[in-house]
Amino acid sequence: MTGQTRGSARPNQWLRNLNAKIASIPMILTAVVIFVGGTAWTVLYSFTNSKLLPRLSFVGLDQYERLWAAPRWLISIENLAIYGFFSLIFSLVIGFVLAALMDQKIRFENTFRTIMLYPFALSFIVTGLVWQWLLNPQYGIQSIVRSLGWTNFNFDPLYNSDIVIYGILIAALWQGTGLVMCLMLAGLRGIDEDIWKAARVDGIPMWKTYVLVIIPMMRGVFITTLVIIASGIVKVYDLVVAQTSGGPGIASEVPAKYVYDYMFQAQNLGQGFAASTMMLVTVAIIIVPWAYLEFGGGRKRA
Amino acid sequence: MLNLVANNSTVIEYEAVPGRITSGPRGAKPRRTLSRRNIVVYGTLFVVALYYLLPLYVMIMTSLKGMPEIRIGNIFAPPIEITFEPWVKAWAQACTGLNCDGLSRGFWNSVRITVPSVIISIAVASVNGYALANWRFKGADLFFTILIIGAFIPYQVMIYPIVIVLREMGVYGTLTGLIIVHTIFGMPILTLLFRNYFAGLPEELFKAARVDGAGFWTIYFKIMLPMSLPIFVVAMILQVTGIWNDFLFGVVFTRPEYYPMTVQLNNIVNSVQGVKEYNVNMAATLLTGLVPLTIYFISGRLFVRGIAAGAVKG
Amino acid sequence: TDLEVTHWWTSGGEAAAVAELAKAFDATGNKWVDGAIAGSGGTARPIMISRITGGDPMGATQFNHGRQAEELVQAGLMRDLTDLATRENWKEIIKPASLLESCTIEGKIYCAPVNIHSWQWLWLSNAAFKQAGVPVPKNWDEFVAAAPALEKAGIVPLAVGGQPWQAAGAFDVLMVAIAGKDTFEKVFAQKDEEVAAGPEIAKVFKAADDARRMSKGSNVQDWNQATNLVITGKAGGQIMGDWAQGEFQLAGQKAGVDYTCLPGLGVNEVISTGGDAFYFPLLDDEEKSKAQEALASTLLKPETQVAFNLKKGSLPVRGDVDLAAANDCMKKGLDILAKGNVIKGTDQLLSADSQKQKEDLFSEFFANASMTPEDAQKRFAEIIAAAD
Amino acid sequence: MTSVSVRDLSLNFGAVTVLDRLNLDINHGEFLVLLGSSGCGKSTLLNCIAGLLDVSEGQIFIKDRNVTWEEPKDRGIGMVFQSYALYPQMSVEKNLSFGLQVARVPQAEIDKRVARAAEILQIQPLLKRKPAELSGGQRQRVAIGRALVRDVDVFLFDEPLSNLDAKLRSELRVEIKRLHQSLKNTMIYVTHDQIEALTLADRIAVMKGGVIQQLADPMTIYNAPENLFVAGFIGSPSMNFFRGEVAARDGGTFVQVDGVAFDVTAYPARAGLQPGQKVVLGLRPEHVKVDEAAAGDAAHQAVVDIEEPMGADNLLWLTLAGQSMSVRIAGQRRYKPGTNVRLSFDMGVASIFDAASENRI
Amino acid sequence: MTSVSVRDLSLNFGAVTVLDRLNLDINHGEFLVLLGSSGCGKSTLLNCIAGLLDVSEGQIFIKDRNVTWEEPKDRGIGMVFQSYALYPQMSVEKNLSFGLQVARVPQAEIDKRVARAAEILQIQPLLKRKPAELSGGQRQRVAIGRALVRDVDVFLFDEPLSNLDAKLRSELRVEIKRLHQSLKNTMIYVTHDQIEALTLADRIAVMKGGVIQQLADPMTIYNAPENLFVAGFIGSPSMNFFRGEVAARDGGTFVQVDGVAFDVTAYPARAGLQPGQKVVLGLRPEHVKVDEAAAGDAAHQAVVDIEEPMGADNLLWLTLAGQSMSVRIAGQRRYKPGTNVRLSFDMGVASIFDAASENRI
Ligand SMILES: Nc1ncnc2c1ncn2[C@@H]1O[C@H](COP(=O)(O)OP(=O)(O)OP(=O)(O)O)[C@@H](O)[C@H]1O
Ligand SMILES: Nc1ncnc2c1ncn2[C@@H]1O[C@H](COP(=O)(O)OP(=O)(O)OP(=O)(O)O)[C@@H](O)[C@H]1O
Ligand SMILES: [Mg+2]
Ligand SMILES: [Mg+2]
Repeated sequence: MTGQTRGSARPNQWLRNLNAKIASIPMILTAVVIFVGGTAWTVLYSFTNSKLLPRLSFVGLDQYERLWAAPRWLISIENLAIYGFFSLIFSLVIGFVLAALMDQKIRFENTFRTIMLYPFALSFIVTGLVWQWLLNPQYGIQSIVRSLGWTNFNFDPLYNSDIVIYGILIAALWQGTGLVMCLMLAGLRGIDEDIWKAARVDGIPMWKTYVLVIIPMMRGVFITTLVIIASGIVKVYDLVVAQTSGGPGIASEVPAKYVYDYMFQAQNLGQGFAASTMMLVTVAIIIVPWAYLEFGGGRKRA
Repeated sequence: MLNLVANNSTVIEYEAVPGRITSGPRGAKPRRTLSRRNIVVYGTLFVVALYYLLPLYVMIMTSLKGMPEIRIGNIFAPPIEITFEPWVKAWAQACTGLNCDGLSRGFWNSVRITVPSVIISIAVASVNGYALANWRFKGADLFFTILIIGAFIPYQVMIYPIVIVLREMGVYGTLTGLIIVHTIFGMPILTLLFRNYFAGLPEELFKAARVDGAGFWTIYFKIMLPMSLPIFVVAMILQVTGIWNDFLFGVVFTRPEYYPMTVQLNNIVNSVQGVKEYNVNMAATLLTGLVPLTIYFISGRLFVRGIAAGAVKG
Repeated sequence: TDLEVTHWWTSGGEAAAVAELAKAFDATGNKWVDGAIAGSGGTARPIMISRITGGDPMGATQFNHGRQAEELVQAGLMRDLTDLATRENWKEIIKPASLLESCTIEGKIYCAPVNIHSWQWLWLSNAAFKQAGVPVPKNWDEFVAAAPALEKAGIVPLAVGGQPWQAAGAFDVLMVAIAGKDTFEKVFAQKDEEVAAGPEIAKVFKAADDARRMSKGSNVQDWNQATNLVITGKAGGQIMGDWAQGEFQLAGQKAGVDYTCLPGLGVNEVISTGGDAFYFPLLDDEEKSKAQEALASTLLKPETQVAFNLKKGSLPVRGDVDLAAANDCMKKGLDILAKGNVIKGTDQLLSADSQKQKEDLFSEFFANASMTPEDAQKRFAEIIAAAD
Repeated sequence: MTSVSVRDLSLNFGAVTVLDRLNLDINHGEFLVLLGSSGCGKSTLLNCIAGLLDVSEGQIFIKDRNVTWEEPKDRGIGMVFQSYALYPQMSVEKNLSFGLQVARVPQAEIDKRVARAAEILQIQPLLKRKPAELSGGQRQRVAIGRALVRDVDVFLFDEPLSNLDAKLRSELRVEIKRLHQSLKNTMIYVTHDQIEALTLADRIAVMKGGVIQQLADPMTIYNAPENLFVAGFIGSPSMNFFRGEVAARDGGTFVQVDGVAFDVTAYPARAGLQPGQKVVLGLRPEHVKVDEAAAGDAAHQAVVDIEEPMGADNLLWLTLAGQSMSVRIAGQRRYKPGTNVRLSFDMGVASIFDAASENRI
Repeated sequence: MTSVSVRDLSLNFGAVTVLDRLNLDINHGEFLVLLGSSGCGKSTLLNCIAGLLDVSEGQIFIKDRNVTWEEPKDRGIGMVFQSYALYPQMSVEKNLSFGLQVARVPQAEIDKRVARAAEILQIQPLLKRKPAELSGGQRQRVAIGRALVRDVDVFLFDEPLSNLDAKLRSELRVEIKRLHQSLKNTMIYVTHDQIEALTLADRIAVMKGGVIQQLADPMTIYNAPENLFVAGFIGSPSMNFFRGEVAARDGGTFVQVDGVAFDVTAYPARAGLQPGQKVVLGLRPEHVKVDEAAAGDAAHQAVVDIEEPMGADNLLWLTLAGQSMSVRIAGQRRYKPGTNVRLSFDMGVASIFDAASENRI
């Protein structure tokens, strides 16, 4: 009866999965209004000379010209590149090595894991403070080593323009490698045990098994980890502020800080927006193709 | 490992009595507990553990020292005279401007911010992830991709537009506004986690529930939720950590009466009165980190399990 | 009525001074709700501005008067105080007049200045020089000459904190002292790019180069930590505004005995009249608006001015108050003020944007020994050329 | 009376067409098995019938009601899945009653139905347990129970037994068969296990690439496969195929394969064979008789390559006409590899296909 | 000459003893199957032989060399896993040659061996592909190839076929058998599929709870199981068991079950049967003859409950002496459920076990 009529016609496409669509409204709003809308807004205003308040008085590419002429921006970019490169490499390498060690059916695994993971619970502000102090030549490691007799020992990365970014890197790795280790460990645990056995029977040395067999099998984990690390790298800000405030001089400036400083301290929104747009462009160049492949292509359901 | 052990075993060339094995020499069981492999593994882990623990150790030790001892002292030395003064000061007395109630006020603010933000952001993201994993509708993937890319956008870029949006909604400066902000910025990673997790659950379960007549919400609450403890733990840990430790949003999107603990911490640490009171700073730092740390120590095991379930299958 | 007041006065001396304001305001039957944000104006201003633009304004907020709030005013977000000012005759009482000018936009007054801060001070630690065995210098040149002796005694000659504004400020001070008031105005007020690239300024950069050399090893961030180096005799001197005085006071030191102050670096006794002012965002709430007025007028009351500025170490904005309790240094400052040897502060002359660029330049210059003064001057001239 | 009717059903995943204008009528009370290799679209078809997938085109009728766009719960179907799909956090009892509670059936009625299902499946002692505390067979029984309580007209099974080991599989097979005999519901059962198909089905639909190749009762499928695919797919070991040419000689009809002539005079549809036609001769392993080689027809002698004793049966792999073939004999009869044997064929039960169209002649 | 000897092997995981003082001798060139249900320790034993698990006690000899503590690669073994365990990012060729390259075998030699293995397994066209581009059967072939190239004395297989579907399984089974016949290596093969065990093995070791229950050739295992467990485990459907008591009457020996008397006078070990002894009589389904019920011995009449036609065979489930039993008859012979049939038994091939010790009499 009713079924006859109701069932025979294809119902309105919009009404199918209605609940799912309703439930997705926050996501859609966030994606469209905040991420797309906000980004578009930012890009638009980067072509204006907005100062303290946004206003639509276009000045073409002036902000970008100025941006790329600013030594501080160039240094920021360079720092981000160095920091990003090494933090990617070291996070992955250290995280993986630790995970591999943890995967040796060791005792006290829980203890070790907790120890490595706890820094992740601390904010960058806290991390920055602690390491600022440990790296302070008057109180920290340098003074300790000197007091042990090596009076020529020099270790003051935060006060040396040339290596300050590495000082920040130390703190960043301390904070972040635990999580990477966890991710890697989870990945290692997901590897079929028979692969290990096969490699042993084949007489492949352990390190070779890791390098040639296991790591290539962990592509998914590496990608997830990469996303997490990379999204953190682009945003690095608090850590620098807490540890060096960009100093000495402007030696440890990073793009996110440039954006913040010019938007709010210098009250030059246009400049800040131009800098953010550049950051977005960089991110987009790296991320969009990947994200499309990973989620957009309608491929697989995990 | 293979190479290391191989040296240990003696190859026993056995004089064959045709067709039969006599009691023959035995390959003694090599002692493996102290093998070189174990020394390397445990040695490395031990050294690494030291690296991770050192800052914590220094923080604790310093927070228990008096200022004079700090000035003369070695940061690694345990306090000669233990004092809890810095803790008291950090908690209840340290000043910012005119307010001299230390972190205590910020603590409750942080609780008031963190609890609803965590709950709401996880609730929203888990429903999203569920919808994406099980009820894929046209265009969902597009929005999701945008969302994931959003995870890479520096917060600073978004501050201004969000200020405008919140202002238009009339919730700027309120707790509601801050909760919305946390929900928005937590969404990409959380949604990814939940989506992966739910997609990893057997699809047949979902189908069975649909045949049983359960709808979108019934399936979510009755079937999916009870199976998702690990991923909820992960999400909770990530969010508690993130929101509790947040400084930027706490300071930009609220008014002082809601300032979270981190703002207070920043104020205490940056309100230098004469010399930096390292002991108070460290105590304040530890106090601020206490909540997320506790959660980590309690639920670390579930965290790894949840990560394995939610993050790994990209 | 509760009125939330935001500011970035969180160091010891500053906090004590704010307490005076709060006390005075509370005495009017209202309540001062303190919204201190630590970490200097650079951290605090963005927060204040986003709250005002975000539609959740505080009752009153500190800015450096000058151009920081210009656009907020233009956007109609700030309260017009002209009526009150006329009623209370601010035009007459506020000295120097440039202070009120900085609060005036298109003929309307938008802020209440509370103090005058001058940058042009060199603070010297008597103990440090004693330890180094040289007499306390009387001007910049003597100070430079004494530097080697200080260094030999293991003392950092000149303390400069790592915050960018400190280096930029020190340069401005050197400029007034060495190149003189006219040059200063040509550069910052008229934005004369040729002068900025010229020989006068080259001299200033030479001096800045000296300062850079002398500041090596400061290794502190905050200005008051740098001041603390001077207080404890770990550093010979510091170029810092008069607010540093608050720290000396708090440490129980006495001007002339424990420390010496040289306004205008002892070379050119001019002081700038920057300072702090309170702005009042436009509020809907009738009650609060009343409280805002009460606060504005409280801020300018003579008693408040005295109490506040004594603690803060700055100069009052009205010439008619009695500052008998002032110490040596403050008196020196009042003298100079009375003589009219004043210039505008760079906050009043330059936009925040140009200021920031300048800060970036000098922060880099002071930290990076390989940057030559000539290069720095070239970039300086570019900034001035582009400044608005 | 048809219970389930599928009319011109098509389904695409993006550009891939998984089902293509498929038609199927299932009678009331019938046990229909969908059989096919992995990926041929069996589950897809079942999911369409269940309403778990939106069809691209066509209609589905259940009890003569068009249910094409109805929700699964409204179709009067119950479904049992390969991985059991029990709700892990609920007790067995809760698992069984969940659907009823969602449908707001009165509690008394729920209890009654659960008790009845539990009795039928003999899982009363397990009602309080969680699925994790059950063995595989027990879980599968609960999964069936979940469909049972819903009192539905049509049961859908998606490879319900393939996660179980051989022993359990054969036990549960019998149970499902019993269940069908006592309930007399319509059952649609997906499997790629031909033993299951043959033993359970009233009719089997053999599928390949989204198309039904043959729909018939098991014996017809086994003994008279419509085409080469069905012939090769059904039977383990597979039917032996010989490609050759039809030749008529001495009043008899022969299929000439690589120098070996098979006398197919006894083939029932012999009339359809044209001399010179290229054909494929199919012989099931159990339709070949084996004797010790003697001085018989030289053409049908073969050498045993491999012997596979399987207990009750013995499988011989031999080479005949240049190709490997399997023969099934009784378990006690053993031939060592290398032994010469003589083969004879029962052409009355052979199958002959046209080599070009691959259809049965 | 023994190829592999296991002496008093014990293995514990913590407090759990998985293998308990196990002894096993495998002859050179023998195909030994370890058969047992899940969790009985088959894989564990195999892993011990391979050197992948450290034994707790006992020794392992391969070619009379004590290898108990040697590395897997030095034992002269090759291993094939259930999940194939191919290196997913390497081509088939690389998968085969990887171990050799690591062992620094000269490239020419590697190429030769890979080519040979590829030829034997007929995977030459696949050499350039990645494992993901292979079907299950092809993958398993590559996995075997990986053991093959290593030119080892002993092949170890851990359920190599259980991830494949029935059809492929039976194909690869034949291939493995062929491989064994041509290579003549020692092979140890773990499975829980009895068909595999029966068809492949020279000898089968039936395991239960870490203990070998019977070690014998397949026919002995099938026809003369040592104990009740082996009897029940082997054969599908299972042997039918009847618990009863021995009675002597009229010069004959009977097993009296629930009012039904089975005449076991023909039982070969009849002498071992004591009147009054409690025994279990085991009858394989194919050792029961079925005729239309006539006016014969009323005791051996039964009703068909369920019929399971399986193509070549037909399985009947009947009730006799109050319990369900299965009977296997030819596929053409059909009995509708409810039919009355008459049964007769071939006691010459029956098994009788002591009810207490469960051992064969
Ligand atoms: N969601 C999907 N998106 C794209 N293709 C799909 C999807 N689901 C199934 N397919 C494809 O549809 C075809 C039929 O799938 P289906 O699951 O019906 O096969 P099946 O016969 O049930 O196989 P199996 O025996 O392995 O369960 C397969 O080729 C499969 O790859
Ligand atoms: N690492 C381990 N720790 C503890 N117990 C184990 C471990 N590995 C196996 N076991 C136990 O040892 C017993 C034998 O396991 P094994 O893998 O040998 O069984 P199996 O006969 O191969 O079974 P299957 O047919 O399922 O592969 C099982 O009960 C199992 O639970
Ligand atoms: Mg399927
Ligand atoms: Mg196993």
